Amino acid sequence: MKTYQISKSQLKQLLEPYLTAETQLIAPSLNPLGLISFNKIQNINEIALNTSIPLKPSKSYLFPESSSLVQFDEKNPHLLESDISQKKQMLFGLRPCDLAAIAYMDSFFSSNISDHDYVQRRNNTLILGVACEYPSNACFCTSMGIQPGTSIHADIFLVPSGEDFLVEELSEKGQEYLASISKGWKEASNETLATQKNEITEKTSSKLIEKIDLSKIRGRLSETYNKDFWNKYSEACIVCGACTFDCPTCSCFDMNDSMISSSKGCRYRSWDSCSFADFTLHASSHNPRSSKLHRLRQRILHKFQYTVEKMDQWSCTGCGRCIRVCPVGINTRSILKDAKEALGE
Amino acid sequence: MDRTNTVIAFVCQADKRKKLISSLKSKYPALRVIPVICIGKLNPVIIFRLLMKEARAVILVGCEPSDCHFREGVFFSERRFFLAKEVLKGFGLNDRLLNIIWSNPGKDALVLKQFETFMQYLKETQIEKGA
Amino acid sequence: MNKIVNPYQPSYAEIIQTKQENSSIKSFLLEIPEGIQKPIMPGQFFQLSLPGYGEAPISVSEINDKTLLFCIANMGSFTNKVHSLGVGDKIGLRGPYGNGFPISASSNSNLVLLAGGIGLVPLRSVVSYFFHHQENFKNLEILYGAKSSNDIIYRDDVKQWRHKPNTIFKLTIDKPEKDWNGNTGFVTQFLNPQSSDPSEVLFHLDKDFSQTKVFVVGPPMMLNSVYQALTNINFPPEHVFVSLENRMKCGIGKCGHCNAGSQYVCLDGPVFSWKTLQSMPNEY
Amino acid sequence: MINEIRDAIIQYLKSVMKENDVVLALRSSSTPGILTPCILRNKADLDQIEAGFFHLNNLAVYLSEFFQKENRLSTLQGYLYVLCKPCDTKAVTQMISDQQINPNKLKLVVYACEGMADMKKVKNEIGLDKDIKAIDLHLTELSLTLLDGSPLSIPVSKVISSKCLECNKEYHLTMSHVFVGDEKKWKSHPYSIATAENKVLLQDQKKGKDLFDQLKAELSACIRCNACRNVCHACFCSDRCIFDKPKMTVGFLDKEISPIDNILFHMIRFYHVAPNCTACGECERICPQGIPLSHLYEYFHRLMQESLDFSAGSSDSMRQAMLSYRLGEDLV
Repeated sequence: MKTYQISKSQLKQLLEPYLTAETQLIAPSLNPLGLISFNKIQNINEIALNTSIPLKPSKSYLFPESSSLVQFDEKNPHLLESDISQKKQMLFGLRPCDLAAIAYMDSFFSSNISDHDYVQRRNNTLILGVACEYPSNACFCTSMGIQPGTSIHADIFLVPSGEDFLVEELSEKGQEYLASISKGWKEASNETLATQKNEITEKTSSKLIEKIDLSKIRGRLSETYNKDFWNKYSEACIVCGACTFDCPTCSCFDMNDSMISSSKGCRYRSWDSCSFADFTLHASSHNPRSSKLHRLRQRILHKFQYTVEKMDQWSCTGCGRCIRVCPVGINTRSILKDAKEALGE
Repeated sequence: MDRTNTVIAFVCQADKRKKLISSLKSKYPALRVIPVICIGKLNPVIIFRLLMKEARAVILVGCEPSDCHFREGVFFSERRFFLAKEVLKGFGLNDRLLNIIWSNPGKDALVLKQFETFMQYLKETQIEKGA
Repeated sequence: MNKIVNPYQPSYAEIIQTKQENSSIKSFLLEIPEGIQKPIMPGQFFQLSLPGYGEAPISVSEINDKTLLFCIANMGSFTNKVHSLGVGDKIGLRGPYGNGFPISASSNSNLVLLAGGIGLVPLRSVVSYFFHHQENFKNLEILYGAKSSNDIIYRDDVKQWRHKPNTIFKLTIDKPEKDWNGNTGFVTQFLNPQSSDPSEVLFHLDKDFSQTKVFVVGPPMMLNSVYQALTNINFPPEHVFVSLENRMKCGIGKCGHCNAGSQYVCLDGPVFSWKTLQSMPNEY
Repeated sequence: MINEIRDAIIQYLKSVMKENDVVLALRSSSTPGILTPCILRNKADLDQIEAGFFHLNNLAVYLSEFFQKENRLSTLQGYLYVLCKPCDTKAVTQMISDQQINPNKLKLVVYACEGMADMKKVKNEIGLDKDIKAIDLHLTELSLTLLDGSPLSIPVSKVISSKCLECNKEYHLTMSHVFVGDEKKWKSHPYSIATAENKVLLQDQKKGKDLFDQLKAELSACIRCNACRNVCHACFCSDRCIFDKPKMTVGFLDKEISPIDNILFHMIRFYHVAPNCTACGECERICPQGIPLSHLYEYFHRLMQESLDFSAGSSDSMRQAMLSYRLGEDLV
């Protein structure tokens, strides 16, 4: 796989093919409410790369807040926009934590019975990652075994070096795309790429507030099920869905019908959260996770224990969004440290 | 039912008002008449949903506050509909699209006139509710 | 690019016959539409749906090669609408989902079915499978506990079950009623060997527990008392199988509602051995 | 860092706390600039209490957990002490008149508050590419250390919450409470730079279609995470809320997350809370999408005062805006 060195102005060539009418370019930019978020880009200089990762992940472009799954009376599509966006899209500016999150979502949605809505959107998407130089105080990607300077989960990975970018091809899709637009680009050696990556990883990791060694408690968190450190957090929790909706690996959804008339409408899915009260409510009104403590513990154990048991990988990439978004300051890192302490590590 | 100019009228049961308002159905095909025991029973949340989705305008025809068969209920609903109209105004919607017509047994003619002027108003103003 | 199959798209099945089982449960015989993956095993479930009313996971009560029997309790807006349907109407159907009862693993052993109220609905598929494949099994024991006498379902089937060879059928209702001379109390009363009538004792058939499989379906309180009763006679937990009733939406292990511990009840269940249940957190 | 007001609060609580009393207060969380509500049951933990400039939360929303649903009697044997900023007391008073809690087992610990931080302003001051490692208050300066270790200090006046700039340094409580700190000195210099009456709201600047378009654009960012509903003391139909569809056979609102349904969600929510909203600003502070909900609650708060002369949280009399009427009002 080749590596190129391009200047800032050549970046335009890399992104322009996705600025046409039938395609869309999604990248971090300042939105009208004053927050950095993943938005549809009209022209290149809106892109804001030198900030910490947007609070809301790019998840909504692969797994939208609401999308219709089944049309009733296909002749006329329902008010939701076309259910599977046939639009080719490019997700640009994703950091290694988001890339790892997308890799997890890919394997989750295509395992066992594959989910057509996600898989088709994902097949239409080209993913360009960027090395992370601006962590937030909530980031803990290094504790989850992710290096901020490098990633293998993108189609193309950019590593900033001074004013230029080192462009690394990672997948066939990326190679194909670069072959078509990389006329006259300078090539770069793998050594410069590797050293630049390590330098960024060093610099960014030193900025992180802490690194927690989770290797000893991997797969053992279910032993903390009845420990009492959970109360300290669940008494403050207001069971809103902010932490799960802003989490790039949270994939739970609800399914309902929305009709225009008795025969026309659609069955759509929309984001749901395990911290909502009615998430596990049985028809007999028995609720196995009725208390706040149950639900907070489920969110943490699902990411750090149950997916380790099932898919032998964490489903948390340490992006820190659940910490930044929590209205009452519940910090996932301090929960993990308390769990370590409770397990005597 | 064409969603863009349906008008839904909630009519209170008293004094054969349902027959009075349904007589207008021939003149206004997009009118839907729904009888309710008392318009005080109506939860404005239904009105919000109708105005945002299924209907262009909602008309409530009920007893005048001092003359309500349930004596006190309509005083509370008067405040509730006031707040409902203010919520529409606060969100930038045209609060005249929620029209409340107070009627009592003697005023059938006046009720019909008010109804006609409202339907006329609807015809003139094109749909700018932004929905 | 190959067209990826939409796993949520239901196919539509026509209702051939309906029957009101009791005040809240009505059974529907549906014609199996093509494209439904076969074989369908007892204990599996389908997501039944109606446009505008959503979906509900319903276990199969009887599996024939052309038709399926579903018994639906009137619990919410969807089931309410289904109860108003008649012969000739269509219901959305997608599935079969779930692993079903371990039929192949229980060949030539006794089957003991413990049904609590509506729990008899999924277990009925095992009963009908047993009668069609009698040679694969030893004996069948159906222990059915209903809330009250007018809650009893499958009244005419029950009459036949009593007279079938190597089959024992026991019925009990929770509280004694006026003209009821049958058993009263919970279904676990049949599980302790010192029960009043030794000839009726469950395991006189075969003291060797390894030749016996117990299938349990019922409300959470019943499950706890069944576990208690089976531990008293130290019945091996790996031979006890429970079908769970978690909230489900997608049925294919994606939406997360049925998640208990690392298991997705719709994908890895709904039937779990009591052994795996003991290792799962008590969140089902 | 010395924080006299916090030490005075801890000292007071240590002197009055008895055997099975409970204290609802705040303690530091590992996230810089935000505190975590905590329920302390023994004296030893009282030292963890934090208060002052970073007391952003309005603890009134946690009170209903301590009172039984059927008869609103306290579930505790001892007293419940609640740490309140003076503006939080309006929320507690309103919950009493909403009959969510009853005051006999409740004691409010109100303190001389010099304003609270607005973390969005702090974030804008330090820039989007940096972040806070540690933050502390030195009299009138916020001293921060950033992630790369460099120090920064920002004057408090630049990052104080706009709500505090309208604070007339008053509170009225009939229930049992204590004021920690010098009340006279605290009341002597109210901020009240922009008084509430002459405040210009969005609804004054824009009307009709362009007001609707702006609100529609803002609310289309909403992801319906229910944080604004769960943090609101006035939103108390906790387990039978209209938005939790299973409880209602006919959902008024689909769970579809689209611009129209988001507007409908917020319309229904503000219609319900308008009579008892005390404009505490919690919903805007915690919105993960940064939606300026003050555009809505300020309008309804002023509307209640001007049209129905009812100001939420001002008195715990049982008079409710929507449950009382005056003859001949002909509002509609």
